[in-house]
This record gives sequence, structure tokens and C-alpha cells, in this order.
Amino acid sequence: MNIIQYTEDHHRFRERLKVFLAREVTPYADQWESERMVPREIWRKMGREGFLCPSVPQEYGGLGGDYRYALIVSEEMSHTWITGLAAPLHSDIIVPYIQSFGSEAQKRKYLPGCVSGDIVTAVAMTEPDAGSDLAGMKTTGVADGDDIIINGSKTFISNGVLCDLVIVAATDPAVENKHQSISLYIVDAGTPGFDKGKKLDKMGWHSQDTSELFFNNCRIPASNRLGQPGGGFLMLMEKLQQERLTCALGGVAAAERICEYTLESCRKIEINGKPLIKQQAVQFALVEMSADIKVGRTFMEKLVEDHVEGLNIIVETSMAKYWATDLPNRIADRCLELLGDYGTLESNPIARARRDARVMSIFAGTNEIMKNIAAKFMGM
Amino acid sequence: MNIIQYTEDHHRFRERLKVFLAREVTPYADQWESERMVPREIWRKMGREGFLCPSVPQEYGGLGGDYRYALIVSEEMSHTWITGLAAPLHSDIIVPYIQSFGSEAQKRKYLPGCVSGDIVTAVAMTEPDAGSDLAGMKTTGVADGDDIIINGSKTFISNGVLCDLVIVAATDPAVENKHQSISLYIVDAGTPGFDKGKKLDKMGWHSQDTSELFFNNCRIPASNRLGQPGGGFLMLMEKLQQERLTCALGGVAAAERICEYTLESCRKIEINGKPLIKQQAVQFALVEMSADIKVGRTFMEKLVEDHVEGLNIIVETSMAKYWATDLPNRIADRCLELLGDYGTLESNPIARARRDARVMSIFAGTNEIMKNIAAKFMGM
Amino acid sequence: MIEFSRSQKEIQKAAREFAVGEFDREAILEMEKRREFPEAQWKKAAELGFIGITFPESFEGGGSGLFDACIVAETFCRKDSSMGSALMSADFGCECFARFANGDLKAGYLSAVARGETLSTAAYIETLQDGPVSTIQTTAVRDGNDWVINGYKRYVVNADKAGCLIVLCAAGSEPVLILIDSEREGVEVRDVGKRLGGNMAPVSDVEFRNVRVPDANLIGGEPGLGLRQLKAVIDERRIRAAAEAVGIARGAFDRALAYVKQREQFGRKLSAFQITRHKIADMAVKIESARLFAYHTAALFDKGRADSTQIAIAKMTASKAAVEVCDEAIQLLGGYGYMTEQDVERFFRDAKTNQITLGTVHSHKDDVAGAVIGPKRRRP
Amino acid sequence: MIEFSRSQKEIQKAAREFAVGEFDREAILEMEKRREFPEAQWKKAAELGFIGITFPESFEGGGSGLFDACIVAETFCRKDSSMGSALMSADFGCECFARFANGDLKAGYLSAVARGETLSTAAYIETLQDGPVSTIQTTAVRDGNDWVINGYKRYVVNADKAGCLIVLCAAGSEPVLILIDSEREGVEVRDVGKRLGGNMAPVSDVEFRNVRVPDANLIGGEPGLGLRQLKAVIDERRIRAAAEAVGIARGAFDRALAYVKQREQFGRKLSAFQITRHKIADMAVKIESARLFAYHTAALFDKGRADSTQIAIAKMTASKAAVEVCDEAIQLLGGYGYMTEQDVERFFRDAKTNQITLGTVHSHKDDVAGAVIGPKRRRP
Repeated sequence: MNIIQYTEDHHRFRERLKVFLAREVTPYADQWESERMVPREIWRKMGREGFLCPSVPQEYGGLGGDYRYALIVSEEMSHTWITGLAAPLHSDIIVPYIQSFGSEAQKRKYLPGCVSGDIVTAVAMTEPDAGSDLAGMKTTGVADGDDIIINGSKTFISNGVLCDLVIVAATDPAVENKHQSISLYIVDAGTPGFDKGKKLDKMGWHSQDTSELFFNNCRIPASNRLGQPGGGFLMLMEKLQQERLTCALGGVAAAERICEYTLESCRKIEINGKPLIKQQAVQFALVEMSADIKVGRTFMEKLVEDHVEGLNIIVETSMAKYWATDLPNRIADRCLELLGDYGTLESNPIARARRDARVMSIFAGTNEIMKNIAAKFMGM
Repeated sequence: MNIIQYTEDHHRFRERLKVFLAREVTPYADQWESERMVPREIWRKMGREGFLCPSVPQEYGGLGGDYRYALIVSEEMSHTWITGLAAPLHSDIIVPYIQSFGSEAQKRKYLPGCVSGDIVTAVAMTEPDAGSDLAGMKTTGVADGDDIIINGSKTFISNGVLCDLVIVAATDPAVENKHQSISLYIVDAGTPGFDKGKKLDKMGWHSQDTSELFFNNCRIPASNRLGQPGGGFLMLMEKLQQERLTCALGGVAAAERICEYTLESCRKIEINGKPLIKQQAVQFALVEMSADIKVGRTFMEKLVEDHVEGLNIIVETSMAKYWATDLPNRIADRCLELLGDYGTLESNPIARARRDARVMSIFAGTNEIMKNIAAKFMGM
Repeated sequence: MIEFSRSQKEIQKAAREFAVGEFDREAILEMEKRREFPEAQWKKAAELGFIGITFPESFEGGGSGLFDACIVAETFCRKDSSMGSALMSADFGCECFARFANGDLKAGYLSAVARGETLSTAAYIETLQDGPVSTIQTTAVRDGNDWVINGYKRYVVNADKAGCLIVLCAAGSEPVLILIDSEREGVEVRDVGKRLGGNMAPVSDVEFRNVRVPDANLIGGEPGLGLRQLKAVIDERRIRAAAEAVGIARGAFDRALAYVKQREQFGRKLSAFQITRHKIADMAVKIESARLFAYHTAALFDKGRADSTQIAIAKMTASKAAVEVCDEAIQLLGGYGYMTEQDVERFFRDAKTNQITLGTVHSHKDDVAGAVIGPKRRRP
Repeated sequence: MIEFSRSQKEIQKAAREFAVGEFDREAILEMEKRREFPEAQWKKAAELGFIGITFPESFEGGGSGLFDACIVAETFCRKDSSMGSALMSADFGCECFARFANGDLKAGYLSAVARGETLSTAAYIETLQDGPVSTIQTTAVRDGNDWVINGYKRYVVNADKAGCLIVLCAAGSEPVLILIDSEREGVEVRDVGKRLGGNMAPVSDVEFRNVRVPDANLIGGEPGLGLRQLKAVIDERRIRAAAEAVGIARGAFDRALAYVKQREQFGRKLSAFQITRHKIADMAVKIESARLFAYHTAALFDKGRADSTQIAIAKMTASKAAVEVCDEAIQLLGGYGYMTEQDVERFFRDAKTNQITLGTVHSHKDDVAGAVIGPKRRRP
């Protein structure tokens, strides 16, 4: 059975995307990695060809597609070996906030640009002293007439340098209950008082411009708030299911690429005239990794369909996020062992993939947080 | 989404089975374990109520159901904590040989009894010196006029003592190519020259009568051969997919029961006034085990549907057999660690479940054989 | 890697000769099934000085260090896990006599235990498990020159046979260890049935109802030291348990190695398959690690420099290694591994029970973390 | 658990002081990024006697045992994995000089290396990896009083800087080690780019085209000993690598422990969460195991009693521990763990590279199995 219910439209989309990525992205992956940035232009190209935000309704320039497109994008992008072009983050995690909670005016103003790639987005939740713990958030958003004044700093923000728009979570110090004090605001790049920090050096995702963001009496109109005052916590909660699932897609796809590449390398590499793949221990390693990947993929696909159906699968998506993001880490480590010194060279993709995979079990809520959530919702 | 496409008939079957098992099996599980045998009568009861061989066509007394019934039986029987009543082995592994390869006469003669529980079956492939290696088989079946004379010994035969009928794999020494020399024969209990050995003492499955079988110039009519002479190897290959899948069902179901029981125990057991389940490390262990089980179940369910569709999924079923039978072992070990001394008492089901689970990664082809098969069919 | 001195090699040789001469496999299988303490072998072992090895020579002990006791434990358990562990349990609790009790108590019991006239044991568990508990429900109340004890202890090794029990009680708010002769009125042993393993040193629950013992039975003569004394007993026993685990692992390894060198599949010895070879290598590595920890810790203990954290680490590591090695041994032996007559399934059960006894994995980790980080405080 | 003597504690103290004084984090981050060998620190380390610790004093070495060298390696790597490993690589290959070369060669190079005037290295890998190879493609042919060398070696540490290379060649059918000065005509170093880790002791490929060296450059003076000599080099380096792994693990552990003691989430220190505590405990256990193996093996080596199997086990265990500890350290630091400035991501990359260098996991297991079972024969 095919778990994912693709239509002809999905298949055509995938084919077009494949061609696009092979032409416009894959050849430049190494260059962007060493430049530690993807060019703004690639966002526009991707947008103009219709590959950004496929779930945005047609009236705002999107395809009006379902979440299955996210799976397609995630899978096809994994073939490029580049994580820095964070289309899934933009399309499936950030822009949906505007789609779901934005006013008609906000949607008209921003969505077309998000789809066309003229607006690159970021979301700013994490702070230096508050990682997974939203209640520890210190950034404030205080009403001043018709404006909101934002103060605070955020860190580990993907697309932090390129972004034209950032969705900022900030708390109203006047509201005691933390769960009712957080609002989400749209802040345009260039707004006075909003400064982007320097790019952070990190283990992987070198072409991704992760940075700190600073808000220093940053004044925005109250109309830039998403939804109701104090509704931030609930909005975040509502969107986390899709965010976690998107991480799981990425984890499975990354694991698949790593394992495939290693398998093919083991066919080619010989030790004393015998291909590595003819060693039984190598075969077992590859079979075990492939089985884990198939098992993980099936679970993830089922959750994609459940999500498309609109089911509440909070326990399962928390599990999937941790399971499917541990996967590429475990597999990359084992593949490195198979390939030996050769695998450690950055000139082949496994070393980079290992570095890139490592953040997956940390971002979007650490895998420990995922287990806490699952335990809570399983009634423990 | 529900992966398994159950009908109303399936649901009704499950409900009836649940009631039956709660009344006729669960209360006697401990007794049968200590008697090291299930009574013949329970096979008849199960058969008369229609719970054996649901896939046998109605004309032979069966339900004419699909393989989804196997999943239902496997799941419901796992609640009894007894493995010795090996209905899945009988219904989904052995009898299908007669169903698929038997002559009309053989089917008329045997299938109704298999369905009613009057005929308990066994299959005899493994020999003392040939485990997973069919080519090493030494039991011979030699034509003598219209008869076949069988000589040799088999071991680790489940239902070996109770069985009324055994399907014996034997090789024709005149045929050089081992893959063309094996035939399958139906041998009735009581046939002169066919002797059942003593029950074997083993780690678990205490209520299962595993034994050796001896064939000493055992003469049977040639009409007791299943299919064509020398067709045994291909018949075995054809049926292995379902056999492996049946093991996977059992593995997942066992893991589920073990984890559920442990979770409930952790709610009840207190250390210094605090329920075990309130310890974060216990929660994480339970979440991790539950996630593995959910992931494994989804994979297994997909394969059930693929199997019902008639797809060739040899790589996947080999993987599923090993993955899903390692699962209850791993989980039982971890649950024992959570429950401590209490878990080691045979008076609660975890100790027994641990012992019972241990054979799953060995029977029906060891998990190492499964990996070899997967490697081969993945082109390594 | 551990090297024995000449005299240590002699102890090893003597222990090996005793085990080869006295450990009859058929008899052991029967005793294990019936949960019998090995009476005859115990008497002989005592005669030859294998019981009470570490007792002072003035009390008919061996006057040896724990290192030597570990050699005997390893050697016995390597030959047979159930018998070895049972013999090593004969003087459980006496550690505390030897170190803390006054002369009269010592004279009364140490010699009797060393001579194999009686078994000793310790009774300290009340809740699920978890070694020493901080809240003790068993009370000891002064009445004239007596102590009156009431309470219920669980999982007491050899309780059905032991002549004396060292019992952890609360004397008001003071923890105390009190010696109770098993014939005292009000001592009632309650069978808890078979366990997963360790069945030749069977555990029972023990109830104390108004049990009256003289003042002099208070170990050490003054209240308040009970937990410290118990900790000393447990620490010493954990090192012995680590040595037993080493022996169990090596015994299973011996059997697996012999099997794979002799068994053929697909026209080759099992030992020629790379995957078998890697399993053997993994097992060898685990055994090396277990041995290193066990003996290194024993040597430090004899020098008075082993702390509880190191001991917990040694026990965790060695018992985990034993479980994994025995589990793999079962798998390597395939169907034979599951049969009782091949020993390894019993070795596994004994190893798993050894792992859980004297502190679970989780409680060990709690302890190690406590030593590294400091005690857990909920709110800073 | 390992206890140091007074003089060993002094070595440790000196190494720690040097590391604290000279290992500047900002400088290291730059050097690592640019793949630079730490020139200045190396000179100073040599001055203080940290290079050539095990060389005879007559050649300006430290005249110490390997145990002492391990103390320095651990201490340096604990302070910084990249710097520590780089400094320890300065005399790679000299083991073989010291033990096998004649006086003139020693005089020519050992002192220069010990004084920090030049680096030495060994070139022996031709295929994928796998340590010593049995089929050597690099040839050494006698021509008059010279050897003429042709071939291609891979992954040669510090090849771009080293003054002398110990090169494994085939002289006809005889394996030989030959010393080649890097300025000889025909020696060409080829950059292989960045690696996952170990980037402060960068590897390169080296091509030898008709390189001519005098007869006297044959190590040991007679052909046929090359593989044995190389094995001695590798054995010694593996013990050092184990000690480096211990240091890397402890360095990551130090950083993680400090972080969890200081970082708050949900109103509590991270170190108050049981799951954090168990992670810390697991890390501590792994480090204990790694240390025990590394130092125990070094001590045996110094007594002349360490065999290659024990050494392989020590290296496997220690390097695996380092990888796992560093990986967990990243996870404990969360987003910060992924950032270069927090060190642990680099420690992980260095640990993983350390694990693969000098023999992969699979080749170690092949070796251990070979020692336990005997060599692999395909058909008996």
C-alpha cells in the first residue's frame, strides 16, 4: 500500500522540483557552504518557480496545496546535501503562523512575498537564557498607544541575517500568567531598534545564517500583532505539531541520503581487492540501518496522513520528532565507521551530513523535551 | 489514518475472540505453564468457536477470511500471556501449506479437522545438524513403488507431542541439486516408523510441547506428498513471507503487552511514597519503549496490508521479522530493570514474557539469517 | 588484562578443580528447577575453605582479601552460574559481623557459617527494591533487656534455610542492624515462588511479629549505625556480584565459542562468518571490561580505597556485560541456546537477576550522579 | 579508579599548567578552521619536554614510559581536544626509530624531533583505511647503494610539515619501513582538504616518484621486518590514542557538567533533573571505563606485556566512550552545544576522528576475533 495519497499534481510538482534543484542548487552547495550563506537570489528563484509555501491559498499566490507537498520538498532537498536553504522552515513552520493567525491585511501584505521568495522569514522564540522553557522568556512587548515596544534579545535564529520579516514572541510583563502573557508580533527588517547580530559559527548548517537578534525599544504598530493579545502561547502550541512533523520528515530524508551514499560507496571501495559491501559485517550494518530507516519512514508517513486529516497526534509527533532526528545521527556515525578515514574527508558528503544532522535532535525543542511532552500526554 | 482495513466482520471476530480467551484461556495460563502442556481440548474449543484457520475457505469449514484475522488472533492471544497455545503457528504458518499446495483430496481430508481443532499440526524442517541451512537437510524421502519411505530426525518441533499431522521436509538423495531435491510430505501421527521424542526443556514457552521427531523407515503413500516431487524448496520459500510476518505480529503484540503491564505497574509501585512513574528516568524509559513499539507496529501494519494485496515484500518482511522480534526482548529487559526485584518474580508476567520472547529472534530463521536475506535481496 | 599472582593462581586452580569435580550438570538442572539450595556442595565447599574466605582466621575463615573471594566467585560462576552464585550467597550478611559485631556475636555465628553449619543472610528491602531504604517500616523497640521486632522484609536470599538474619530496623528514629536467629518465635518465612534466575539461592519474604532478641544482638552495640553498616555489606556484596557476573559471562562465552567453532552452516564453521566473529569480539571486549572493573575495584577495596561510587560503577558495568554476553550466547547457539540442557539460557536468567539484585540500574545511576553532581535539590 | 604516583602527579600538574597557560581558545578556533598545526605551542611544548617523552634521554627525550606519555596526552586533550591531539602527533613514527633504527638514523632525527625542530610522521595507508595492509603497492627497489621508492600513500598526518616520513614499502616481496626526508626530490604532498576532526594535525596524501634515499635509511637494516615494525608503531600509537580519547571525553564532560550545574530551565538547575543526572552518570561510567583501559594497557605496555589484542580493545573502548560522551555533551548544552564557541562540537568531531584513525571499529573487531578464534578460513 502507499500510505501517502499523492495526486498527479504532487508527482508533477516533485518532478519539476527535482529538475530545479539539480540545476540551481546542487551545483552550488559546496560554494554556499564555504561562503557560509545562501544567496538571496536562490530564495527568489525557488519562489518564482512555485516551490515555496505550497500550502498558501491561491488567492495569496500559493498553490493551496496540502502538507504532502512539505514531504516532497523535504525529500527532494535532501538530495542537494545542503541544509542552509531552509525552505521547509520558511514554508512549513514560519509562514503558517501568518496563514493561520494573520489578519486579512497581514495576509495580503506578506503572504505573496513569502511565496515569491521576496520575503525570507524567521521566527524568534529562543533566548539566551530560555531555550525550551517558554515561561522563562524575557523579551517584552509593551503597548504604547497604538504601538508595541519590543525589548530583548533572541538567539539561534535561523535565517537571522537574511530575513525580511521575523515573527517575534514577546511577553507582556503586566500579565502574571506566563501562558497568557505571550504575543506574537511581525517585525520587518529595517524597523528601527531591531538589529541583527553577527552570524554564529556552528558545527554544521554552514550555509545557514543563524544569528542573534536584538530588540531595543523597537516600535511597531499594534496591527503587527498576530491574533489576540496574549494568544501567543496557544498559537505556538497549535503550530508545534506541524513543526515537529517537519523535523521528522527532515530526519528521515537525511538518514536515507546518508545510508544510500554509504551503500554506494561500499560497493565501490575495495580493501585488498574485495569490495567493502562483500563483508558480512558491512552488509549487516547496512541492512540494520536500512531497516531502521524504512521503519521510521513508515511511521512518519502515517503521521503525515494523520496530520493532513487534521488529527491530534501530539504524543506521536513528539515521538516522531525525537525518533526520526536521532536516526540520521546514529546512522551517520555508523556510516563514518564503515567508510573509515575516507568518510572523515569533508570532500565527501558524509562528514558534512554528520555535522548537519547533529542539530536536529536539539532544534524545535530538544529530544528530551519531546519525551517530557509525550510522558505528560500519556498521563505519567 | 487506519492502516489496517478492518471490516465489521473483523471487529465482531475480535470481540468474540476476546470473550472466548478471557473465559477459556487466560484463567488457565499458569496451570498450563506448570503442566508444560496445553490440553488438547482447548484446541477443539478454539476450533469449534471458529478461531482456528480463519483463512481456510468456507467450503472446507473455514471463514474464508484474509490475513488481517491473523493480526487479530495474534493481538488478542498476547493478552493471555500464554505462548504455548500456538494458534498462529497452526493457522497462519502450517495449515496454509495444505491450503495452497494440497490436492483436492488432501484438502478435503485435512482442512476441516484443522479448522475444528481436531487436527493439531506441526511442521518439521529443522534438524539437529541443519538449522537455517536447508541444504544441510539429511532426512530422506525415497520412493518405493507407490509409497515414500522417510528416514531421519527433526528437532525443535513446536506442537511436536500433540500434533496429529506433521508436514515433513525430506530430501531425495538421488537428486543432486538440493534446491530440487526437497519434497514436503504429510505424515499422520500413528504412522508406523514415526515416533515423537520427549518434550524438550526450554527457557520459555513452557506450555508448548516442543520435541524431536524420529522417522525410521516410515512408510506413507506417495499421495501424501504436497505438490510436485522436488517442489519443497519453492513451497517453503513461497510461504516464508507469511511466516516471517506472523512472527513480526507476535513480536509487536508481545512488546505491547510487556510495556503496558510495566507502565501500569509503575503507576502502582511506590518508592518512599512516590510512584515509580513520577521518576523522570522511568518516564523516559516508558516513552522510548512506547515510541519503538508504535513505530514497529506501524511498519508491521503496513506490511500486513501489502501482504494482503499480494505484494512481494521479501526484504521488508525479513527486516520486520528481525526488528519486531528483537523488540520484545529489548523491551522486556528494560522493563525488568524498571521493576527491579519485583519484576524477577515469576508470579508477575514480565519474567515469563522475557523468557518467552527470547526464542522469537531465533525461530523461523534466526535474525542473522533475516539480515543475510535482506542483504542478498538488496543486491549486496 | 588482569594478572594474578602465584598464590592467586593457586586459589583459582583449587576453585576450578572443586567446580569441575562437584558441579554436576544434571543435578544442577534439577535443583534449579526445584529451587533448591545446593546443600551437599555447600558443605564440601565449606570444608575446603570456599565459604567465609574473607572471615578472620580466628573464626575459621580464610583470612583473605576480597580479591581472592572474587577469584573464587568468578571461577565457580564460570563453571556454573546458578551453583556458583548459590555457594557465594552462603555467607551473605557476615561482612557486617566481621567488621562491626562484637566478639560474642562473631564467635556465635562466623565460625558456624564458615564451617558450613548454617547460612547467614541480610533482610533489608521493604518496598519494591532499591537497596537500603531511607524510610524503614520494620521497628525494633526496647523492652527490658530485649529488642522486640515487628515488620516485613522482602526478597530475602536463602531465608528459608538461613540460621541467622541481619535485619535492618528502625529503633525510634535510629537505623539499626539486629541479628535475629531464624528459630525465634514470630519469624515467618513466606514463599514468593520462582524467580527469573538465581533459583538455587531462592528468595522469600520474611515477616517478624513481636520477635524478641536480646540486647546483645544489636550489631555494633549502639543504635544509629544501621544504614552505614548495611552500606558496607552492600558495597562488599556488589563487588562480589561483579565478580560473579564476570564468571557468568565467561561461562556463557566458553560455551558459545565452543559451539561456533564446531557447528557448521552453509558448508562453513559458524566461526568463519564475519558476523559471528564480530559478536565473539564484542563479547570478549565486554568481558575484559567487566573483569577490569571487578578486580580493579576489589584490589582497591582490599587497600581500603574503594568508594561506593566506584563500586556501583563496577557492578553496573560487569552485570550489564554479563547480561549482554549471555544474551548473545543464546543467539549464537540458536535453537540449542533456548534449550535448558545447553546452560546458556540459565546463565542469561542468572545474569539478568544478578543485574537487578543489590540495586537496579536506575538506582546505581542515581548514586553515581549524586557523587558527581551532588544531591538533587528540587528548587534552588 | 586509576591512581597516579607522586611523580606521575607532577607530570600531570606540569602538563595542566602548560595547557592552561598556552592553549588559547580563540587562537585554537582559528587554527582549527584554517587547518593549521600549532607551530608556536609545539616549540614551547618541546622546550618543556612534552615532545618525545618516551625517547631515550641520550637523544634528548624524556626517557619515560608510555604511561607518562598517556598522562600528558590525557591532560592536554582534556584542556583542548584539537590542540592536544596535534601536539601529541608531533613525533608520530618515532616509536619505530627508537626501537628499531640504527644509531645514525636515531641521532639524525630523534633529537631534532624531541627539540621541536621537525615533525616526524608515518605513511602506510594505501586503500580505504584499515591500518597496515597486506598488499603494499608502494615499491622500494635497490639501485646501487640507494633505494628508489615509487607509490602513493594516503591520510598521512602532518605530511605537509613533517621533515621525515617513515614509509611502508614492498622491497620485492619483503615489507620494509624506509625513512624518507621530505625534501627529497619526487616527494609530493597532495592536499585532501578539511576533515571532520583532527584538523590541527592535518592529513594529506603523499606521492613518491622515483624518490632516492641511501641504503642506510632502511629501518632496522634488513628487509622483511616492515610490517612487524609498523605494528609496533601502531600499537604504541593506539594506546596514546586511547589516552587522548580519555582526555577528550573528560574535557567534554567538564564542560557539560559546568553547564548543567549553572543552566536553569523550568525554574530548576538542569542538574536537578533525573534524566540529566543519569546522563551525567552514564558519561562518568564511560570515562571510568576508558581510563581504566587506557592506563591499564599503558602500564602493561611499559612492563612489556601488552599484546595487540588488548591494545585494540583499549583503543576501541576508549574512543567509543569519547564519541558517546562528547555527543551527549552537545545534547546537554542544547543550542549552545552546537555552537563552535562552546568547544564540545569540536571535541565531538575530534573524538569521532580519533575513533576512526589507526583502525576502524570493524578492523579492530576482526583483529580481536582473530586472536580469540584464530584466523578466518573460508572452507574447512
